[in-house]
This record gives sequence, C-alpha cells and structure tokens, in this order.
Amino acid sequence: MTRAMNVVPPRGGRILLAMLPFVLIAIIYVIGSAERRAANPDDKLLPPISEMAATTKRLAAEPDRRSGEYVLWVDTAASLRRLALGLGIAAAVGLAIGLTIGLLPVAGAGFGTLFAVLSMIPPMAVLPILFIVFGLGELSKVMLIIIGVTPTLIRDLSLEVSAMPREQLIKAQTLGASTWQVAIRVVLPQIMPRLLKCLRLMIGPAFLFLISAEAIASDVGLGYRIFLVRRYLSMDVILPYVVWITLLAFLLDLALVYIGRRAFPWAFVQEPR
Amino acid sequence: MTRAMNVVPPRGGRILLAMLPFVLIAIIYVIGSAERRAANPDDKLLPPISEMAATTKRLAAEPDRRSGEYVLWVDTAASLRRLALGLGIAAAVGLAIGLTIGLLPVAGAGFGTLFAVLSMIPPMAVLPILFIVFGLGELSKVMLIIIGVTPTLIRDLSLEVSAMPREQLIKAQTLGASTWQVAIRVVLPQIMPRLLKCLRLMIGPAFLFLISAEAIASDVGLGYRIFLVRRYLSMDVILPYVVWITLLAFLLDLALVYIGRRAFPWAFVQEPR
Amino acid sequence: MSALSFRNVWVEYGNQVVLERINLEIASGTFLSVVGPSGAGKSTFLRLILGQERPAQGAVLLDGEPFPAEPGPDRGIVFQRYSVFPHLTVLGNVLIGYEFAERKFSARLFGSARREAIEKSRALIDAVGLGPHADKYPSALSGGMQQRLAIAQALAKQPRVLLLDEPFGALDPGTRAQMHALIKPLWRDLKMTIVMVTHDIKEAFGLATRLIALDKTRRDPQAPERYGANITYDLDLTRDSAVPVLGFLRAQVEAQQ
Amino acid sequence: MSALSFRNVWVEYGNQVVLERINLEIASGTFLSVVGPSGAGKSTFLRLILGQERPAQGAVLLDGEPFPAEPGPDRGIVFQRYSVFPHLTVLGNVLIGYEFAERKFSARLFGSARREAIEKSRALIDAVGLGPHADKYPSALSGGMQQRLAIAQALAKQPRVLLLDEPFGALDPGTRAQMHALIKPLWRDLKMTIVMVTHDIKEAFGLATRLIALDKTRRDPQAPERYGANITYDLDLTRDSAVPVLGFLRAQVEAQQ
Amino acid sequence: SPTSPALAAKKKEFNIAWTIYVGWMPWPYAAEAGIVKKWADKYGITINVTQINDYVESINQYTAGKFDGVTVTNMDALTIPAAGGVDTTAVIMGDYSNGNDGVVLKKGKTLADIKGQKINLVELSVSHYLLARGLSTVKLDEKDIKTVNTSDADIVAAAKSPDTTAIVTWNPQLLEVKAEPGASLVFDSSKIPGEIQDLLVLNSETLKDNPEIAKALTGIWYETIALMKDSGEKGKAAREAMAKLSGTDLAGFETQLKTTHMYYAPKDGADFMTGAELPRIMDLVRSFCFEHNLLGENVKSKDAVGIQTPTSTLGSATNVKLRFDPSFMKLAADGKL
Ligand SMILES: Nc1ncnc2c1ncn2[C@@H]1O[C@H](COP(=O)(O)OP(=O)(O)OP(=O)(O)O)[C@@H](O)[C@H]1O
Ligand SMILES: Nc1ncnc2c1ncn2[C@@H]1O[C@H](COP(=O)(O)OP(=O)(O)OP(=O)(O)O)[C@@H](O)[C@H]1O
Ligand SMILES: [Mg+2]
Ligand SMILES: [Mg+2]
Repeated sequence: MTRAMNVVPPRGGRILLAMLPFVLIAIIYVIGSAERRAANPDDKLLPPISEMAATTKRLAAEPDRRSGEYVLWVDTAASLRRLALGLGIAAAVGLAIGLTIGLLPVAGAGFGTLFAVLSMIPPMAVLPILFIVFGLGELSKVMLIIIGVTPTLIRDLSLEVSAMPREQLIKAQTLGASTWQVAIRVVLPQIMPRLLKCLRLMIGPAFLFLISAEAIASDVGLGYRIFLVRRYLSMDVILPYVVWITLLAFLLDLALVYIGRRAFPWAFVQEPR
Repeated sequence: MTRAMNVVPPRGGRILLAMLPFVLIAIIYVIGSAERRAANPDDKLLPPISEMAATTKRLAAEPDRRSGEYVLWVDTAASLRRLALGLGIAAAVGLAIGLTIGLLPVAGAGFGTLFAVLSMIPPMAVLPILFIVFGLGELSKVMLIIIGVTPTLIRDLSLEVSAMPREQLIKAQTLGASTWQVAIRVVLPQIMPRLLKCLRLMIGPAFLFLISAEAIASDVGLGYRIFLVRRYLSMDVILPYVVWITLLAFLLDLALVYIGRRAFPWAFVQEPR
Repeated sequence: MSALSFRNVWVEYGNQVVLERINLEIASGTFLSVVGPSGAGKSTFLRLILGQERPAQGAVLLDGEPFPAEPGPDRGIVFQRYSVFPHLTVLGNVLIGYEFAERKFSARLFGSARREAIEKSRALIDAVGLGPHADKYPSALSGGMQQRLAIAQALAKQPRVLLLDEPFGALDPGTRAQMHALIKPLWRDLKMTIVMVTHDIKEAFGLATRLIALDKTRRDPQAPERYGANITYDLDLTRDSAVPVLGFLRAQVEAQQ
Repeated sequence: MSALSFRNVWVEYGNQVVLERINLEIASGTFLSVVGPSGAGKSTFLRLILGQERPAQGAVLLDGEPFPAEPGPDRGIVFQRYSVFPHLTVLGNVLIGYEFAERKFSARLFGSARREAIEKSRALIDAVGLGPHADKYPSALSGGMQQRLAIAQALAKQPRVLLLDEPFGALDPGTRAQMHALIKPLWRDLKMTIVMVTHDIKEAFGLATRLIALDKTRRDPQAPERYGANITYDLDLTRDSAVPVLGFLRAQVEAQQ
Repeated sequence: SPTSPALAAKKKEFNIAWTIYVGWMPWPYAAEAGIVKKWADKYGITINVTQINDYVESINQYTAGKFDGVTVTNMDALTIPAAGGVDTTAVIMGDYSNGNDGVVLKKGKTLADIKGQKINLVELSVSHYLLARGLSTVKLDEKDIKTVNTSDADIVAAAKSPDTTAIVTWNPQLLEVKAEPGASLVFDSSKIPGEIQDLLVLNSETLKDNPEIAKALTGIWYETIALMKDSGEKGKAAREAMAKLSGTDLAGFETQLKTTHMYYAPKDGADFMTGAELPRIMDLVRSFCFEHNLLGENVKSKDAVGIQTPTSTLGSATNVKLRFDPSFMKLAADGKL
C-alpha cells in the first residue's frame, strides 16, 4: 500500500478537497443561523445568508441615502490605499535595514537588539504618542501599519541573510565584489523571495493594524465601517465585510505568489513536490 | 582595507554598540519630556522619568489600599498565564497541523487553502462572535491568542516542511520508515527549531491579541490596566507598563533562543559567523 | 529475487528529453556500473529505480511486477549529494534504520534492544572509519566523512537493491579501497543487486559484473534538448574475454598518455 | 608574484586540533596538489589561504606580507560542495565577475561593455561544455554541471592564486580530461599559483609541479582529537627522477591489483 | 439556541454585565461589599456581576444572550437589543447625564463656531445624539460639519493631536479634554436634561419568569447608592472605592458625580418613568436613531420598534421591544422589597 505521504491527489480532486472545508463551514453557519432565527426572528448575530446578500447588494450597488456614495467601494478604496502605502513602505524599509543588519556584523551588533526589542512593543499601547507625532490623519494609519509590520520584517530578513551559506558570500568576494556589490547583486536578489513570503505572512497583521487604526479614528474605510456598525450589532454588514477583507487579503496573497513565481523563477524550480 | 561585511566588532564593543541606540532614545525622551513640561506643567503625555519611577514603585512595591494586592505583579501573573497557555496551545496545534499539511499532499490540498484563508481573517473584526462562542472568561482571552497566532504558525511550518530536501524524506523511506515514523523522527525534530523561531516572531502579535482581549473583557491583566488608565491619559502608568511588557517579551524571546540552542545544538553549529 | 526490467522508458523534464527508449534487463544479484558524461541522466536513471521519478512513457518492473511507485526498505540509496539527517549524530543516523524497523509506533529503541542495535551500528560506523566521530553531528564532518556515513546508513538495512550515486567520489584512494573491501563481500553474501554510478573507470571495471554507458546517440546542435541519452555500451564483465575500449573514453585515455 | 608561506600554523575547532605545526613555502607559479585521507584537514588548509579561517597559532603570509584576513579577487576558489549563485543563470553566474570589476556602483553592465563581457563569458562556458545550458538556473543542472560552472566562474577572474577543492571529483573521465586541458595552459600563461585538493592520484601527479600529503603523524586511540594533521610527504614533481610510492597509498594500490 | 435566556423559564443564576461609568460604579462596589450576595441570598438566587471593559461589547453580549441584564443608556437600549429583537425592560432609572457629556471646541468659543469643523466623537453614540441636539439649537445641520469616528478609549489622546479641533465625549474623558489649553466647553448634556439616561435593563422574558431578580437588583441598587450619597465617613469610603474601581481618585470621581443627576430616591426614578417627559424624550431619541439607520437598514419608519412607557406606547404596539417598568422602583419606594 502506498504511504500516506506519497498519495498525491489528482488535479480535479485537489480543487474539490480544497472546497470541502469551506462548504462544511457554510453549512454549519446556515444551520446555526436558522436555529437562532427560530428562537428570535429579529436576531442580529447570525443573519441568514439571504439577508447578508441583500445588505451587500445595497452597500455595493446602491448609493448611500445620506452621502450618495457607494459605501463598499469607497471603503475598499480608502483601506487598500492605506494598506498598499503601509506595506510598501514597510517592505522597502524592512529590506534595507534587514539586509544591512544581516550582512554587516557591526550593524547587527548595534541595531539587532534594538529591533528585536522594538518588535516587541505593542503598537496599540503607545498610540497616544503616535497620534501626537503623526497626527490623526492618513499618516497615522499608514504609520501604524508600518510600525506594526516593519520590525518583524527586519528581524526575519536579517535572520535569513545571516543564514545564507557563507560559501556564497566568500565566492562573491573572490570574484572581486565589494560589500555594496555583495549586498545588491548576491544578497538582495536572494532574499527577495523571502521578502515576498514575509509580506504574505504579514498581510494578516497588516489588515489587523489597518482595521485597528481605522477603528480608532477615521471617517471611511473597511475597519471604520465594521466598528461603526458594531455599535448596533449589524452582523449583516460586519460578516460580509469580514468575508470581503479575507477575500482581498487572499487575492493579495495570490498576487504575491504569482509575482514571486514570475520574478524569481529560480526560487521555485524545485518547489512543486 | 577590510570590507565592511568582514568587520566583526569585539565582544565588549558589541555590547556597547547594542546599548548605544537605547541610550540615544532615552536622551531624546528626556529632552522631549522636559520641553513639554516647560510649555505645560500639567502635561501628561511625556511624564519625566522620575514620575514614572514613582508610579512604578507604587504599583510594584506597595499593596493596593483596597485589595491589598501588588497591582503590577497580579497583572503580570494573570497576563503571563494567559499568554503561556495561548502560545503553548497554538504551538502544539500549529505543529501538528502544519506538519500534517506540509507532509501529506492530500492534507495540503484539503486544508492548505483553508488555513491560508483563515490566517487572513482579522480576528478583531469577529471578536463579538468569538466572545459569544467562547464566553467571556479566561477561555476567550486564550482563544484570541490561539486564533490569532495558530494560522500563521500552520502556514509557516507547513511551508518549511514542504521545503525540506526531498532526498531526506526518500532516504528515510528507503530505511523503512512509515509516514508516521517520517513525521516523528525526521520531520518533527527538524522543524522544531523553526517552530521556536516562529514563536519568537509571534511573541509580539500574541501580546497584541492578549492586550486587545484584556481591553475588552477582563478585570485584571496588563492590557486591562493600560486600558483602564488610557481614558485619563495616565502615561506615567502606560509607559512603564509598555516598557515592562516589552521587557517580558524580550526575555521570553531570549528564553526561546536559549532553549533552541540547548535542545537543538545541530541547528546552530554553523550559525555564528 | 530482485531483477529489474526497463521497458521502453522515457524521462522528460518539461520539453527536455533526458532518457529515451531505455530497454534493459538487470538480473538479480548483478553488480551494475553506470558510466557516462556529466548530465547524461545517470542520477535520473537511479531515481527511476528508486521510485522517486516516474517515466513519461514505458515501465520499470521489479521481478516482472509493476514497480511500487515509492521508495521502500528493499531499495537502499546513497545520493550524489550528501544526504544524512542533520539533526542526528553519526550514531543516531545509523541507528534510526533499526529503530524504524523494530518500533512501528515510537520509532525509538530502549534497553537491551537499543544496546543490540547500537552494537550493530557501531560495527558499521567503525567499518567506514568514523568510529571516533560517532557522537558528532553531520555539520562537523568533512564532505567525505558525510558520504561514508551515508554508506553505513544504507548498508544497515541490507536492502535487496542498493543504489549508489558516485558514492566514493569524495574519498581519498585509501578510504576508497576500504569501502570497496567493505561492500564487495556484503554484496556477495547478501545477494544484493547493486547499481552504482561512478566516474572512476577502474572502479567501474573492478567492482562490477556488468557495465552500461549512458550517452546521447544523436545530437542536434540547434536543439540539444530534443534528444535524450540511451544505452551506448553494455558489457558483461564476468566473461574472461578482453574488454573493448569505450568510445567516449578515448579523450581521457589520450590525455593520460 | 604570489608566493605563500605557512609559519608554524595550528588550526583548532573547539578542543579538536585539525592542523598542527604546518610550515610550508609555496613558490609563486607552483601547481600544488594536496592529498590526504578524508577528514585530514585539506579543505581547512584551503580555507586558511582564502582568509575564511584564521589560524589558532602561527601566520600565513602572501609574498612575505601578513595576509589580508578576507577573501579577495586575487584568490579564486572552487568549493568542494557546489557553490554557484542559485538566482543567476549559467551565463549570469560567469558574467557577474566582470560586472563586479567594471561597475563599482551598479555592478551591472549594459550596451557594448555587456556584449563584450558576454562574449568572454560564453567562451568560458563553452570551454567547460555548458554552452547549450547557458540560460538554465543551477537547480536544473546535474551535480557535475554545477561543478563545471563553478570552475568557469573562478577562471573568469584570472586570479593570482587559484584554490581548487576536489574540483573534478564529480566529473566523468572525458569531461575531466577536457577540464585538465582547459586549466593547464591557463595556469602556464597567467603564471597563477594553484593549490588543488584531489583524491585522484593520477591527476595529482599529472597536473601538479609539487605534491604534499596531509595526515596525522601521531594518533591516540583514546583521544583522537588531541593530534592534528601535518605534512607527511612533500614531493617536487618537476625533477625527472622516479617518484616514491606514498605510504598511505599502499592499501589502494594493493586493492586495485 | 438552548443557551438563550429567552427560552429559559425558572432559573436560579443570573448574569449582569456592567461597564465603567460614574453612574454605574455602585454595581462593582455592591458586589465587593457583599451587598449583592446579601440580596441574592434573600431571594434564593445567585447573581454574578461581571465587568466588561468595552461598553458596546457588553451590550452586544447581552443582546446575544450571554447576560440577563446590562447597564446601558436609553438610546443604546433601543438601538442594540430592542432593534435586535431582544425584548428588553428597564427596571432601574439610575440617573441622567447632567453635564457628563459635552461638546468641546479647541477653535471657537460658542457652539455656532462649530460650523465647517471636523468633529471627533464616537459616531452613533449618545455623543452623536448630543451633537445633533446641540446643532439644532443653533440652527445648524449635520451637513454643516464633518464627523470622524473616534474610539472612546483613545479620544483623550486624539484630542491632544494638533489637527483635532472639536470633540464630543463623555466623562471621564470629557474632564481631560476640557482641561486642554484653549479648549472651551460649548454645549453639554445639562442643556438637554433627562435625555441621556443610564439604565439597568433586563431581558423581558427572564424578568417575566423570574421577577425576583429585578427585586434583588433594585434592593441592591438603592442600598448601595444610599451609601454613596452618605456624607459621612462610610459614604466617603464607598465613593473612594468606586473611584478606585473606575481608575481615578476621590476628587476626580466626585467631579464626575457633580454632573450626574442621580435618582437617589426610588420614588424620583419611578416618577420620572411615569412622567410625561419620558415619551417626549424617547420620541426624540427614536427619531434620531431612525434618521441614522440605527434601527436597522431595512426599517422603513421610526415606528417599527415599539417603545412602551407606563403612560403611552410609541410606534408599533405589536412589536414592543423596549419597556420602561417602574414597578420595582415603586416597591423599593414603598419598602416592600
Ligand atoms: N529538476 C530538473 N529540472 C530540469 N532539468 C533537470 C532537473 N534535474 C536534472 N535535469 C536535467 O537532466 C539532465 C540529467 O541530469 P542528471 O542529474 O541525471 O545527470 P547525471 O548523469 O547524474 O550528471 P552528473 O554526472 O553531472 O551527476 C541534465 O541535463 C539536467 O540539466
Ligand atoms: N565546523 C566544524 N566544526 C567542528 N569540526 C569541524 C568543522 N568543520 C570541519 N571540522 C573537522 O575538521 C576536520 C577536517 O575537516 P576538513 O573538511 O578540512 O577535511 P578534508 O580533509 O577536507 O576531508 P574530505 O576529504 O573528506 O573533504 C574533520 O575532522 C572535521 O570533523
Ligand atoms: Mg548525477
Ligand atoms: Mg574537504
């Protein structure tokens, strides 16, 4: 008999298998919702899917009664802009500092501990200081993402750099490379796939920080809407928004995988098992 | 001249270098605090260090007048218990599921997508549901940590398992190992160092989730105390608590490094450069 | 019994043909040497037998039966690149084979069973000359020492088919001779079928009972990937007749003169 | 000029002595072969010259000057384990040496400078027989092909000192002869000093002008780590006299007879 | 679901949630001082008084059925549980905000100056209601300003930010915000007395089946606030304990208490509930809620959710979900508990 670890499902079966747990979750939800509705016809906690669909349609396809805006799209645009800015800046900063710390022992000694410590500070707890320094506008929301995500990126990337085979760095030096050249031609391209992987892992936390920032002070955005309607437990808005955020995050994840495979084919040559 | 990448600071210099940025930050704080005090003698945002020291002493060394408890220690004990439980369970679950998904293609097809999607759900947005499902006691606080941390662990560990050299898995099979034996004797010990590394990266987020959970429903804990005094902007309590949390997290981090080096010497043989 | 048959086997990576139309019968108990230029597909040939690679066309049969398409304890392997378990000491690397066999669930031995297995392992480790290094982790071993460890590991299981991919390439002549002296009697006594890839012609002729050469028979300079390698020579070394000089060796023979 | 001197050099890992009391003068332009049993410290010896390892005692001198304690373009290396850049194609791996030299800041060549460098690189790639694979990434190459790439890479810089750690171990005799034919004239024309670790005695004698053997001279079976390796033989191969059979080769010579 | 108290008939154990607010601090004090246990024992039941830090979460949990009762304002009682189909009864009229909620401007001295400014507040909360009521007094509309939703926990820090010019919030945050240099309080809840009420509500179903829980709670409440009112040492100790529990000191707590109109006497609370003011106020509140979609996005009229006061019923009589029941306060007033 074939070992379990050697059983590879065929392509079609794989898709079916991937769908299965989602279908199960949907069924459990529908049952739970129906039960609560039976007990209280106005229940707001687990609205039936039909009601969520109606709400979603209203938010996405009908202009808001008061502002005339298409709420879902306005929120999405605002949040994605903040997210892209935050993640983009975090990636650039994380890459630069992580590479420096990982490659230069002096920088590692000087800043390694600093960033290890900084990455442990809960950003939410020092929000008041952030507000004063960065104001209450867009900047502070983007900054919260950056502050939340960058230290982890720095740590992970610098660990990755210092785990690179020494042979490669030595080989590069015997080919005449200076520190700068090693950094940009040997180390940088090799940690790019890792950066993408890190960014994939950081999409979740980044959304978390974004939503928290939007919950604290904002007038538009996905997190703003969720926390606004939480005031009257409108789960028929919250749940579709959560699904939408998850979908956006998942698509972003897929996009990063795709970019990785296109831009760094060498890193994926042996990957499929 | 030696290349920058080959300059290794001596042991003593390394410690000095590591201290430098912290000293700088302290100096900047003292100046900023003095400036704000000069402008507004009642300023609460950046209290002078002497004031924070006094508050810390009161919280840590004097019993609370009413309850007779030493507030700081009671908070710390409660929070650390939740954190240890949450991280411990997350590690166990993450390890088991991550290993299974990474090792078995069928499990990977069935649950890989599920956990990729689950890891994208912002836990804060579904907090009401979590509280309903898990109650408002200790369980829900521990659960928020577990829910926040586990999907990332699962993803990272399963990626790590599938990136293991195929040769090793094949070698094990030629030595007669079953899937189960490969899992416990070949894969598990080799991903343990990675698990520790992941846990180190997750200490920050775990504290974040803990603090958020404690801010919503609790009557003791580090996050609760910060939340309680936040309305009065008592930075003389908040800042020492933040420093204390950061210190705790950093010590936890050091402990994990130490455990890793003791328990998995083979993984660190080549590490020091 | 452990006879291998290749029936019209093709292996392709993407649009690159690596092996084409391989037809071969390997009798049980054969010591087969495989030679051929770098990149010809020798390692790929071994991976086929191992069950790590599936042919694009054709079939590989073990004793006339279709192959279990996964590696198993009946076929041992020493890979071209050192592949020992980094998390186990030298002793642990050899021991683990016994532990897999005897404890289905825990895969760990204790007490007297462990002592026995350790004894057997130590004997093997001493045989490959790693006695004084038994408690080191692979990362503290030199390249050749890792390779010897891999050999000890594979021999511990006494597999019916043993696959060796340049097993002695990283060894000095002295150690290499020791390894030859170790493997030859084992092969004879256990009636193993051994398939060994090597670049050392002396070794190929000295150890084996049969030798095949893999090489491309046709080349298209514009599209080198269109043609794969095939068996260009197949020599029975047990006959007492003179062995022909292999064509593709001429350059080397000339260079050494 | 590129003469190397070892003055009473010791290398230790923790409490294990690997090399002890190494005293050696290598004249500029020497082709030095280093042989010795597996684990003797041959790779360590090369790492010393490279500046990757510092001696616990003693000094290594280049042209009488204390050594720059870091690798540089004057000393090329081919490592025992394939070490090419995984993120560059075969062409890119060779090209990068030229790019480092000519563009300090961007380390990238464009236009005609690039075309020229590509031409030089392609010539080297063709010389090591990887012409048809110039656009592949290392992960799609066989072990021997990666090793040949590493050789081309090192040769591109025409270093004054070239360090080779079993460079031809993974190559078939035909390809190996090609590599010999490639390296010998380069060594002569460029007046390089070459230090080559090899297990192939024929190769060691055939290519080199001098041969040293590293081995332990004293052993303590209870504490094998207490004694390190030393130079046991030092042969000048340019003299036209008969070369003595090396003691530590006897086992191998016997085995092959 | 089986855990829903709506289905529970006779029960022995009750869960009440409270959040930190000056008008609700008697609850934790009563629990700590043993007053809760005393009254629970008297009625042969168990009462768990649980602190929830996040106010909205406490109401959500009550609405979801995790609690039998919760401390809440009249407006939130209408928009969250009542609009969510959970029939809810207010049994204790604790106090109304008499200056505890306020509008603070950093630029400008009168409410009319607010025009065109960006205002930080917890949207859709009583702050929002207060703002709307204030705007109507100076003939402004919500269109004339811009609101920025700001979490109550962070509003003090937000107020320190240079780009914040207008804040609406409640105590204790209001005290901190007011103290900012250059800040002026331009409107507060003392201008709309009685409109922002702090209640204790119970699930109507549970109440119907278990009236003794309301009796016990009413007993606890009036015993505790009697202590709180006491001007002697005992009262001071009680107030000090409450101050501590809410994270401030005695002086801070008493400042907040000054702007809270407590109904110390059960009769006053009952009278307010039975008075003619309440229907007028609740009509104002439900109009505001309807205009801001707080009754549900699909609700077509402010009459959808019925509100029953002792004197009249507002909106749908067939869908009454929020009730004001003074009977237990009357029992307390008559000393019949
Ligand atoms: N993962 C892969 N993807 C694409 N092509 C590959 C892959 N692995 C091997 N090849 C190609 O298959 C051919 C045969 O490789 P193989 O490793 O079998 O050669 P080999 O005969 O063992 O060579 P060597 O003696 O150098 O080890 C090579 O041309 C190589 O480029
Ligand atoms: N990182 C290390 N830590 C501890 N010991 C090491 C380390 N690297 C090498 N050694 C030890 O140093 C000795 C010499 O190793 P080296 O790699 O120089 O041998 P070698 O002569 O190149 O052998 P081979 O021919 O097998 O490549 C070995 O005994 C090895 O165990
Ligand atoms: Mg091969
Ligand atoms: Mg070596």
